[in-house]
Amino acid sequence: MDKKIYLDNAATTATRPEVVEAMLPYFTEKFGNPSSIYEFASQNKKAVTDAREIIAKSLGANAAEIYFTGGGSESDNWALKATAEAYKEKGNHIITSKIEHHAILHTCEYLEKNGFEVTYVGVDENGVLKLDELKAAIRPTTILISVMFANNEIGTIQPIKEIGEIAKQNNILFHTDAVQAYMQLDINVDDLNIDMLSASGHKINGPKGIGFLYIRKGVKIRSLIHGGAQERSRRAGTENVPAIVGYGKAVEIAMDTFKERTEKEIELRNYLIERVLAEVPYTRLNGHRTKRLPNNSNFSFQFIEGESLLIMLDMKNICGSSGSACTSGSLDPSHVLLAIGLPHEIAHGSLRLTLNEDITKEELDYVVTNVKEIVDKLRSMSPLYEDYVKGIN
Amino acid sequence: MDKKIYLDNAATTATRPEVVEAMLPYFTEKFGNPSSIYEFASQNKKAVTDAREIIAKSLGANAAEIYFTGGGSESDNWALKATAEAYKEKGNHIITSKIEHHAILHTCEYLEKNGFEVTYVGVDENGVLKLDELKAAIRPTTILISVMFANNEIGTIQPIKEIGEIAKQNNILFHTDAVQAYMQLDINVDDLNIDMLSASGHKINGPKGIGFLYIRKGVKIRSLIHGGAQERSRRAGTENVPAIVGYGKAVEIAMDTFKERTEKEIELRNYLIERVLAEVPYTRLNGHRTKRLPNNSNFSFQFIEGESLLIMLDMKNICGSSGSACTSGSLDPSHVLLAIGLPHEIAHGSLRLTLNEDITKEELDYVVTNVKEIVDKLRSMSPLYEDYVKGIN
Amino acid sequence: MYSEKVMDHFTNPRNVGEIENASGVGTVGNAKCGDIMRIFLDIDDNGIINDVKFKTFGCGAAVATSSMATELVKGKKVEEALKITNKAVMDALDGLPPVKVHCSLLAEEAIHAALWDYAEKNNLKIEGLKKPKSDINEEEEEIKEEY
Ligand SMILES: Cc1ncc(COP(=O)(O)O)c(C=O)c1O
Ligand SMILES: Cc1ncc(COP(=O)(O)O)c(C=O)c1O
Ligand code: FES
Ligand code: FES
Repeated sequence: MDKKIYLDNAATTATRPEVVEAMLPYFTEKFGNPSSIYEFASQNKKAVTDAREIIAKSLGANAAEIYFTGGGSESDNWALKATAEAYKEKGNHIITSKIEHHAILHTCEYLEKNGFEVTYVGVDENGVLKLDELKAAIRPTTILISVMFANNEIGTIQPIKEIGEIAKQNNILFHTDAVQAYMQLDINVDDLNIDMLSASGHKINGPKGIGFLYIRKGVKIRSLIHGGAQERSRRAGTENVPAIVGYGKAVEIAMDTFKERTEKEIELRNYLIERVLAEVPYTRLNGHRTKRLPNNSNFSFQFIEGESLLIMLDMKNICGSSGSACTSGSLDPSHVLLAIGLPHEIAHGSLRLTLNEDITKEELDYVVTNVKEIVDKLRSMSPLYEDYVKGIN
Repeated sequence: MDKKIYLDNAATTATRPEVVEAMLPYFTEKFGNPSSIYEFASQNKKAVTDAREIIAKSLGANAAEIYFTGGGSESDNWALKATAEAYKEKGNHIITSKIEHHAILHTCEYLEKNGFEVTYVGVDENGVLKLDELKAAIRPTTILISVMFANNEIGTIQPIKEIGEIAKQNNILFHTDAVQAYMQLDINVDDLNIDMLSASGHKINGPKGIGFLYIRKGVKIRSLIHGGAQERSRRAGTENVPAIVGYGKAVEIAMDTFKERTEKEIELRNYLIERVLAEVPYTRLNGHRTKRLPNNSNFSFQFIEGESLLIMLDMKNICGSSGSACTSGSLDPSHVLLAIGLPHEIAHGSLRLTLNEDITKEELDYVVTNVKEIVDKLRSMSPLYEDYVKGIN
Repeated sequence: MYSEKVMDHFTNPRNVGEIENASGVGTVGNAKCGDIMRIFLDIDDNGIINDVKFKTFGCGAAVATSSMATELVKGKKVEEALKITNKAVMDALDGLPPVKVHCSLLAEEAIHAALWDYAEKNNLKIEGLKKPKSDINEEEEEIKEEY
């Protein structure tokens, strides 16, 4: 295939042309600083307000509860560090999961170095949080539960409603990293008892370098980035108007297409999963079979290694990933795959393919054919496969 | 004049069309996540590397010393908080100036609440840091001196070389907020003994939501935003490739045009300053007459109030500001104008006009005419002016 | 990310496979990333390596260095083969990204392990050959990232 088949939409997505279109005037013409007093800039203030309202509406929140940030990582850092600071009188204990994104895990490690205690709750073999373990972890000093809405690697959707209820019953704040879930799943912050929620523009065909943190009214806030009075004095820095406008547009489109888009993705995803599992031996699906993000598939092919697989797929114009995009430069096997109980060598042979609604069945057929061929080829070179075959013969 | 005359370039600038042009392919076509392994994304990694090199070169730094951030405020927060954390064993004292941007001042206040001590060194009537006071403030526990390169309100350029030497002699780190100075003044981090330097894209006709922190090799670093391995594991978050590319382009252009542009701005600025001072009575220039940013002018018109002036100028299609853009929403008189010794009521009547090289003399003539008229009109309404006139008569 | 030579040896690896009744077989694993390499040597009575094959479970760099290492030792005397360092393999591949340097150690160690096996089987003592480690640990520690 000449055309590139991009199956790494969990890493980042293409910005939609309509989004770029919406942004363009705010670069060269309506470039004013929204904090300025003159008419020329007040139109930009309005543009920011409009985007904030679109986003608030998408979550069943109020516009005043949406704070724009520089991306998902900043939102995650902010939620955890601000809560730690604002509620440290109440307690120093935080609960999270073993399969969070590094933006949460490394922030927790930082907090641990600074007098906080963190419990990392485990997940079952499908990547679903163990609610019993969560309940047992609660202490009188617990100030925050932070559990991601859906996992970026294996796509598993967490029992957010149950977690929200547990948090509420125990009078503990609940933050969720919804960077992957936002606009892929239906989210209402009130129904789910969510107090804080992180999201990122570039995961939903919006621009990079923009995200938001939803903070429920009443939650005590501290700043992560101090300075000017932007974002109601909570997040300093000249507003990134073009990106905010683009983000608003991306959310608007994602809302409009929600049902059709996610249904189509689920169908395509299931087709891909079924074919791969049926046609490639010694293969397992990582993550929950049904409680998973519409666009996520993640396989482990025994006896082979992921990077080799990715490079060979790349030569066939197929873009995939082997673990979180942020860590693919690292040599450690994914902490998520280890947390669901995979042994190291099986975690090594993982492939994440995350699709979008524009992928066709024909393209997926081409992908399956190539995955099969490449896995075969790599297995024929693998000492582990050799041992296995000799062992069973 | 039908055309808007934008004289608030210190608040933000128009993104250049060439910059937008350079960014565009990275939204919809080359949208890949630079951390990904496939060829399609490695071109983006290269684009980021190229921009980093352009910026490093502009400062006489190494590419590995440039860390991209979400803007000037984040860079300032990062520099101060990271130094505080990394050097707290050495000491808990920080020195800064009374006229820093809020991104520095509010971060210092935050640090004061967290066990650090901060000395705010004063400035003379022109806004130049008092070096004697700086020297006297140094303690064995001083870990950082942070003084802005040039002030955003009154344009005064600080004696950075001298400050750098003092810092070096005393083995203290030196950070400078160069958000206003970068690409308006010649900066070489080695010549000036600068250890850390903050800058922001949108102040130099680049995009909003992007900035960088220069951190000299050898300086101990801690992250402000924890998470993925981006920016050599120092600043997490999917790289904002379009903005980074646009920033690189903006710096490239600003370097190419440097001499011609700044000379032209200085000429225009001087023309404006001289006419206003000569033709509007009871007016003073704030900031140093010559050691000032090429594009900055800042006046105080006695007996009148800034907001009224701004609105009336706006009605004549002239965009100006009365103090830092970030604070123009606030009601407090500018801390910078108070620090140079202006009484409250004079600080109130300030007007900052910051130009760019595309402004014409004719436009400035129009501005002067209107300033004169409006100041006259406001004075005729002012009880202070009435008292004054009665007093001298 | 990889040089053309690396990509060439990765996509068309030379000498993949097994040798039945090999003179020496060496398998080494890499604790750092969990990868495994196995080298088969066919050595004649004059101590010349007549044939060599490999199997590798690892990244592109691991496969390419295996392939290049087999090319470099083929036809060489045992003593010469012993002198082939990971650096020589990397140079022959026009270099590797810094994070992949450790993969080339795997190739060097696998050859040594196969030679050790050959020496043991034939009761030989080969000058300069040390008992192979079962795990290859990275020699140049990367800059430890602090958080
Ligand atoms: C001197 C100075 N420092 C910091 C900043 C903050 O930069 P940004 O708004 O891009 O975060 C500004 C501009 O607002 C500034 O003028
Ligand atoms: C679950 C999750 N959280 C946080 C992030 C960080 O988002 P960003 O890279 O936009 O900062 C990502 C994506 O990388 C993610 O998938
Ligand atoms: S009188 Fe309105 S702000 Fe002062
Ligand atoms: S062999 Fe493991 S990274 Fe190369």
